Amino acid sequence: MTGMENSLLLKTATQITLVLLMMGLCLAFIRLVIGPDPADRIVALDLISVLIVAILGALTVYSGEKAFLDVAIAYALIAFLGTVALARFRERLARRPDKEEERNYIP
Amino acid sequence: MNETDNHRSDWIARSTALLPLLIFTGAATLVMPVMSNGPMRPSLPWVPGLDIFLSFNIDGLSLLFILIISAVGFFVTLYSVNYLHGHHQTGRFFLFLHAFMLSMLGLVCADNMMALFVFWELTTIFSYLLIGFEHEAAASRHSARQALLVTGAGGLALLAGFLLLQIITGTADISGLAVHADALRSHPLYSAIFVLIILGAFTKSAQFPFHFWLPNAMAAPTPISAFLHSATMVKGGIYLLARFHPILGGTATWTATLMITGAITAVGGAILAMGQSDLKKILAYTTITALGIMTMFLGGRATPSLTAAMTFLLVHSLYKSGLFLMAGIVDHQTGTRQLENLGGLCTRMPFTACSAVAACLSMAGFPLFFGFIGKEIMYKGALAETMCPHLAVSAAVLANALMTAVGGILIVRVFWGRPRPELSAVKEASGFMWVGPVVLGGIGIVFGIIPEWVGKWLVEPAVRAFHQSPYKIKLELYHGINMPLLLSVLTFILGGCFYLAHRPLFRLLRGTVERLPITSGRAYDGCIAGVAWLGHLQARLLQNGSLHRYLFIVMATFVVVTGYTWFTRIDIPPALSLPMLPIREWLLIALITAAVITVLLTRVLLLAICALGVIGAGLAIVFLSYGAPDVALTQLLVETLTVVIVSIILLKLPALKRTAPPKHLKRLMDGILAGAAGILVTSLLLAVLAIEPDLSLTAFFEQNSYLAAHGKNIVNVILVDFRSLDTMGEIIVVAAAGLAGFALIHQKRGQ
Amino acid sequence: MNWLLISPIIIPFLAAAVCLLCRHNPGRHKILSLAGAVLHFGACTALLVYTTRNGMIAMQAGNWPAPFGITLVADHLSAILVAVTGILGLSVVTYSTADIDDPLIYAGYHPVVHILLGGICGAFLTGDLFNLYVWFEVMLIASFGLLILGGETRQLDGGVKYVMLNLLSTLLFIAGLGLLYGMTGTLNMADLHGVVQAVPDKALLTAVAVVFMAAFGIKAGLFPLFFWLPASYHTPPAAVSAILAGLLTKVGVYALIRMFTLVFTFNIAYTHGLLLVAAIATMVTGVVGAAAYYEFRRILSFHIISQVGYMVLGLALFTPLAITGAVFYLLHHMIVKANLFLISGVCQRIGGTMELDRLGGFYRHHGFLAFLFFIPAFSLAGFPPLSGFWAKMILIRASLEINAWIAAGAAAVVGLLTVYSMTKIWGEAFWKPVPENAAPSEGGIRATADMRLMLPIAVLVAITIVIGLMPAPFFALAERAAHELLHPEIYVTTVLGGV
Amino acid sequence: MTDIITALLLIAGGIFAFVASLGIVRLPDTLIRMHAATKAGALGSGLIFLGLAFFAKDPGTTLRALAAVFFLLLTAPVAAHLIGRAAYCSRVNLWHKTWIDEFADVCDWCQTASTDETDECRLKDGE
Amino acid sequence: MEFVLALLCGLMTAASIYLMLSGNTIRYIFGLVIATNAVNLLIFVAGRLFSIRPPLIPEGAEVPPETVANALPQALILTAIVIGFALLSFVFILFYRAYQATGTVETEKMRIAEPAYDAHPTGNPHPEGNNA
Amino acid sequence: MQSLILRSSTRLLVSLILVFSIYLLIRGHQSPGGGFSGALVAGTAFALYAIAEGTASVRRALRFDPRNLIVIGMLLALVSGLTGSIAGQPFLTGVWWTFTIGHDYEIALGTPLFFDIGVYLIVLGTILTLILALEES
Amino acid sequence: MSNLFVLNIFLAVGFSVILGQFNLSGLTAGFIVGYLALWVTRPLYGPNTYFSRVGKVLQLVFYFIRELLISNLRVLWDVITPGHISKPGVIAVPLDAKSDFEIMMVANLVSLTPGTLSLDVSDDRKTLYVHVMFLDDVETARRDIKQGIEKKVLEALR
Ligand code: NA
Ligand code: NA
Repeated sequence: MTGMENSLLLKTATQITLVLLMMGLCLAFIRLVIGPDPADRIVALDLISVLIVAILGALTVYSGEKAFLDVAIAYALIAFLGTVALARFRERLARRPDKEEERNYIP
Repeated sequence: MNETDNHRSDWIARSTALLPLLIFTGAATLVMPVMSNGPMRPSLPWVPGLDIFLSFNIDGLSLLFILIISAVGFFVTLYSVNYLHGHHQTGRFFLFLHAFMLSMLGLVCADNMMALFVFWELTTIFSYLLIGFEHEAAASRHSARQALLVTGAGGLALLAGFLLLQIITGTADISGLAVHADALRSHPLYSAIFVLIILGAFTKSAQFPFHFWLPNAMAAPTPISAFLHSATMVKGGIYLLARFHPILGGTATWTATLMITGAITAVGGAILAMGQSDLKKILAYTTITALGIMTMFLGGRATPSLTAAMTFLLVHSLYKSGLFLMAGIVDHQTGTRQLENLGGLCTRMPFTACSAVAACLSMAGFPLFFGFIGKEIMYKGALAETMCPHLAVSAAVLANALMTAVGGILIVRVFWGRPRPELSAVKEASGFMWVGPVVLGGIGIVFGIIPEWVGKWLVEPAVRAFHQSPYKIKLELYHGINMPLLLSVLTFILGGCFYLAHRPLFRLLRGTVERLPITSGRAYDGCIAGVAWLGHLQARLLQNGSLHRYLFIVMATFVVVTGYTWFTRIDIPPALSLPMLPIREWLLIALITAAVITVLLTRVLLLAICALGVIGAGLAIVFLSYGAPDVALTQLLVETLTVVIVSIILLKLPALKRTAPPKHLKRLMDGILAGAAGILVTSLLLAVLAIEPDLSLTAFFEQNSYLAAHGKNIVNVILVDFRSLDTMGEIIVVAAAGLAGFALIHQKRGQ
Repeated sequence: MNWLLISPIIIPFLAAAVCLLCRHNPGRHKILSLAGAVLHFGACTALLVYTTRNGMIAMQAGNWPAPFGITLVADHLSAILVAVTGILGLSVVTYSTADIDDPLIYAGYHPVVHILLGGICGAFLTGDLFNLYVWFEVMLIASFGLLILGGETRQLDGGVKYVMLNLLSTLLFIAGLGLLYGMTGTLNMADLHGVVQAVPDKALLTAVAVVFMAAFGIKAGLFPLFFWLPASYHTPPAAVSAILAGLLTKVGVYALIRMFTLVFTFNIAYTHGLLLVAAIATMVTGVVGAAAYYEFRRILSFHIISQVGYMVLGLALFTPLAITGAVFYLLHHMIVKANLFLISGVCQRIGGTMELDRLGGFYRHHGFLAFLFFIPAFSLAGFPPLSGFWAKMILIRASLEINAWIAAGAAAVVGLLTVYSMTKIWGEAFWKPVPENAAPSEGGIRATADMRLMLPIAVLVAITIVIGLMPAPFFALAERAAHELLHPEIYVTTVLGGV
Repeated sequence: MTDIITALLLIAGGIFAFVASLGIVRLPDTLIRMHAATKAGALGSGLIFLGLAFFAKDPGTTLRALAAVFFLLLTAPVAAHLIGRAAYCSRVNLWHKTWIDEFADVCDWCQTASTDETDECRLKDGE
Repeated sequence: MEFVLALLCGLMTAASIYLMLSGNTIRYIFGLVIATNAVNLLIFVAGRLFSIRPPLIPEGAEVPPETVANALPQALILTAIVIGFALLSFVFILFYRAYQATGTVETEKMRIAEPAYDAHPTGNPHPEGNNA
Repeated sequence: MQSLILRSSTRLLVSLILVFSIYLLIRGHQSPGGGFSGALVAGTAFALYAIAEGTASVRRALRFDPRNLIVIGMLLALVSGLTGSIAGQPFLTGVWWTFTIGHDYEIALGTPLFFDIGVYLIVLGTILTLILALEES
Repeated sequence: MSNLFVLNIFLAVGFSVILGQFNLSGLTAGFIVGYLALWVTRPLYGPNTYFSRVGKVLQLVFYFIRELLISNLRVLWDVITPGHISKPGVIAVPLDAKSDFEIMMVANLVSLTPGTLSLDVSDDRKTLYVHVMFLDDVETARRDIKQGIEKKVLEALR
């Protein structure tokens, strides 16, 4: 329909890839949860966003919809802004006299 | 304002007395035509859809009231100019006074029940404004509000009664109700209507147990007391009882209620009057007595009773307004109204004294005074009753005897006796002030001498207006020696005794009310306090400033009501079997679930924010997996931008102090509520999914997206074409959020 | 006809845009805003006039046939409410030219007010449920903006509560929408009227109706969902309170009336029974709540709740007269309530506070202001011959007609307790002499001489008196609105063209 | 043929991405974990898009897929630099085997930060 | 998948309500974000999931040649997302400013507009007034 | 944020992202994208710019108050909605002009597209207004 | 001036590629859009050299891809085997790259190459601080970076 047809091989390969990527997401999420430093969490989030770009790419292949590619490109372009913003946050945290705990916890 | 200005404004105010004078003249000329041609019934449409017309019914009853109102209004106007000389709010005073008078006239003329009610409530409002005329005194404000609330409550009952009458009979005109009278008296709602209308009349006419507002209303300027609280407004209730006598009257309920209440009010008011030392309070309590007597006689069925009520109405209006005006003059000239500070004024204020004597003798029912006529017909009426005549007779005798005593007290304690040294400088008041009492007293004497004339032209038409009977209506000075005359003699003897014993009685009764375990005045205070208490209760239980409570109640209401509605009606619970899904989808769901739980449990700010991002991104993948690239794209972009905004705000936030965790029980309740909400949403959604979907709208969009709207992205075409009005609103939301957010950020800097 | 329907929505947005362009010049800004309000008023009035002459009209936005596109519909109810919105908009904007200081104008006060007006008119006119949601959000965000404009701490505090509770309504609304769409596959209200009858699962439908009831109930301020209102309405400038008080909850009431006369009428005994209970509880709680307060605007705020109860009572009783009463009450209440808030602003200017125990002497020193307060206050209390009397009377009569004794009793008692509150204000702020602890504001004394403040108040008072003295045309209008509401087939035919 | 290449590239990308995730869980300190996350992650995604570029039939899609690779490779190191700097300079605990640190004396935010907030650090915010 | 997503929707609703009730503006925002997402998901699921094909008309075609996903709920969700984003941005700023002004993120301590209730014999709970 | 690496990458990225945002806007009627997503992408670009270079630099680059974008967007959306109304059609009725370029390459330009541009401008204006104001507060 | 022009062309090509219409009209449209984008971001561009020979660029690309693959495997090994073989450290690398763009390219490519991660550039722009994962000898590592990536980058860009 959309200029891209899938063979069984590709279907299987994308299925495997997607499972790998999803497992990767879950692992990265574990790091996100256990931290311990904010920087660790930001790294994890950065990886998660990269993995999501990858999933979007894999879904494009899986579905054969080239329209999905635009979503992937858009996210690839701007996902890192979140990382930048949070990294900046982490950096400013380091420069403040407040105790880490008070800075970083929801009261 | 200088004296000449005052003088000029006095004359302007005085000239407004022309209005009641004109009305009086007009009404007087109508007496004859109405007698011969029957009532006049002008009518204007007002709200025809609700059967509300400005229709009037000017008959004998109305004319009697009009004449009383306009006559007393004329003298009160003249009187007030001098009474209020130099006061800064005379303009308002006369405005309210005349507005009240017109409302009162409307009340006694109206035929349509709603019109009557409108005038009824207008008198209440102007009474409020006039009682509170000396508004800087707390007592005035309190009394005004009390009168308003009590009569307002009665008014609401009256409204309900009127509406019921209208609903049952289908007619809104009082004149049209008479044909339904029999049906009404046997209607199951008769008692309800009766009680409601009686409540209106009793509150207005200060019948027990609603009498307490009237003595307090004496906070009003004295001319107002004379006008509203003796001659006119309080008689509104009497008027109403008379008007509805042919419609609702005649039943045992009616007679018993009115007679017993009237008797209690009459005797109780008179007894309480004996315990007062303030001139106006004494007059107020005797007014209550008089109103009680009228009510009692309106409870009757016999023509003499009703004649007695109407006659006494006229009698009382004449002498009581005169007495009030007298009390006002005394107060105005001496600066006091307390009996113990007064005495020997007859030489200093001869005209006032004369008028007072005339009025008091009328009140006491001395022969040759109109009061005597009233008393005689009263006894005649009471004796004519078939239902509990003894009660009526004894109440009337007792009340009249006490009023005789009060009349004596007033004459002797104020005008006789030794002149008090501190009153030596007192002068007679201006002629404008004493002319009213003098003329009213004079009328009392004239009427007392020619009762037949009064009976024929004033009382009979009034009684006939609400009472059809072949029985002759006649007022006579002398009937021969009969039972009423004997009762009169008894009354004088008893009255003399009461007068002689008035000082011990006074000591005995002073503070009676305060000593009673419960009084209606205190019940009123209790009600007011009760409302405030309920308000406090509300403020403690509901609107108590705790946002948690607000949110909890709102959510709990939603969950409980919707849940009750749903789970009590649900037919088949949805099958709970997990479908087969590819591993990647399970992983995705697990990831989103884990992220949700993380946000729920973590106290680490950054982790919570990141987990929110994971939820959003995970959902974006769900959206994409089911064919929604636009949604997925937007979702991802919004997530990213949200993280950016959050991070900027986080940078600005100073340290957040760690606080004690909330109580476990509270959070347990929250958790139960949240869980219930989750189950509710899931079950509703599953039930929706069980219904066969209707995709006709989507089919239309798919067919027309390219062919009619030149777009191949159907979602986008829906957004900017098919449903572009949504998008129009949506961008306005965005713009407003931008403007409001900007203002919010910058206000801090700007200030 | 197309212009008639769209102008009340579009003109405010254009006015907002133009005002924004001139945001650096407060003088020109005010003039443009006023001009926009005048135009809007004209458009709203024109719509009412046209509707009363020609009956219900509809416009298919984008020229896509219903139910596929979005329909704008003006029946009598909508036209009346839009016209009142126009009147209140003009009044409040005029008032604001004096009441709102330059810093707030720079912050964008006027554009946000116009956006609010446009959103409200959109909500009144739309015939599409999702579109209604969108206009609700327009109103919501504009009201957020107005509520916190000025940025005082108590405004922010009140704003937080307002926002938190109102967002619940938004969420419930859209959740209900999703469920209803999933069941019926349509969003057009006229279409829903027919489709809903065919939905087999009436239990589910009833549950969804209750979801909508909760969502709109929060907006309308029904018991026990009203908390946002008294928590916040006393915090912003008076002009803002006035426009919010006059219009916002009424949109919730309107939505309830629309949905529960057009769509959710398959189980009246249950849904409207629920509404009846809520209405009575709302009337009582609101009026009782006011008793606890001594702050001018907090008292007024609680009375909004109480009176919303009256309107919903009319809907719940569901007889022609009751619905007429609800519409009449809406009409009366919007004007009177907004006006009372405007007056409270003048009082605050003079007395420097809204606390009743520190106010006093207005009756003596500002007689005209006292008169202007007295009329709406006693109208609110339901005294004849003012507008509130007719509204209350119709509802009591409607209750009595169907033997709803408790409702009638509650309506009457609540009326009395309204007198209690109004006389509290009157006695304290107007009759009482200026108290010792008064803190009159500098120059506030001139407020009663400022035509921009007094004229709108006076005009609204005049309207109140006119409705009171000549209720017949307004009653006839409300009756026609009620007739249309109780005969949804008229609406359906107008929108779907006799399909 | 293109299918096989695509499949291989996809699976290779998936493996790299998975390894990156494994690394981020397993490796001992923040900076070392970043090596895995940044490089392997970007490489993994890049390979998947490369596979997509092979798979696509029209040149536009191919070029866009390549553009995605380019964007990934452009942004990943910048993000890594910012996180790494922030992590390092806020004194995350370095792994005990870290044996040389030539940046320590230069990045001195923490010492100054603990004394005074106003002239906190040598690195001023961009104005 | 619809079934699982319905469960997820319920979970997210429960979580959001629990967070909103926490008495803390920060957690309320988290709850709000989750709730918004839950509602979007609800609309999406209520519109039925029957195709991975997006509602796009391919080159050369005039109507979608095969079954595509339901476009209308997507449009509705998009509008809802945009509105949600606008509201969320505003709410962020409001809570931030409220925090600056009141010095707390705990809603139970935000008692400036409605001070702690203290009954007064005259019915006036706050004789001093609070018009700061 | 003082980082040479970030700043020099930003120079490359910002223009790329802006180009991409225009692409999303223009192609939105035919493929995923549209005014809102385009504007979000553009907003991201400016946010990046602001983080890397500071807000003053963004304001210099923009040369005008972003609130003007909101105004222009509102007016554009309203005017494109009213275009149909002037011709007597209901509000928001699409008016289309079709141009033939070359042999048979047709381009359809319609008011819905301008409407989408209005959406773009409003959303971008709002994002810029808020982000710049927040950064500067 | 010429740099801007080059960048503009670059954007025009990019636009037309993305648009999927690599023809004259696409390029023209891209040129206009790119010009607008550049115009909007004008203050970003100080005086700098931007473009150099294409061949060097290609060389750099291939070198980079090889490095990327090879050293990724090393990281992979460390991750999937039990225990850790890494010997990390932070080193300072003196820079020959002068312009912003050159420094960025060097730093980014260093980061992308597994085993090394650019932490920061010193204020005087003369030193690059790099975290190295497998650091056996400081000087070797420095030389690898200088002779490897930096040299290739500078050749490509100058
Ligand atoms: Na779109
Ligand atoms: Na959009």
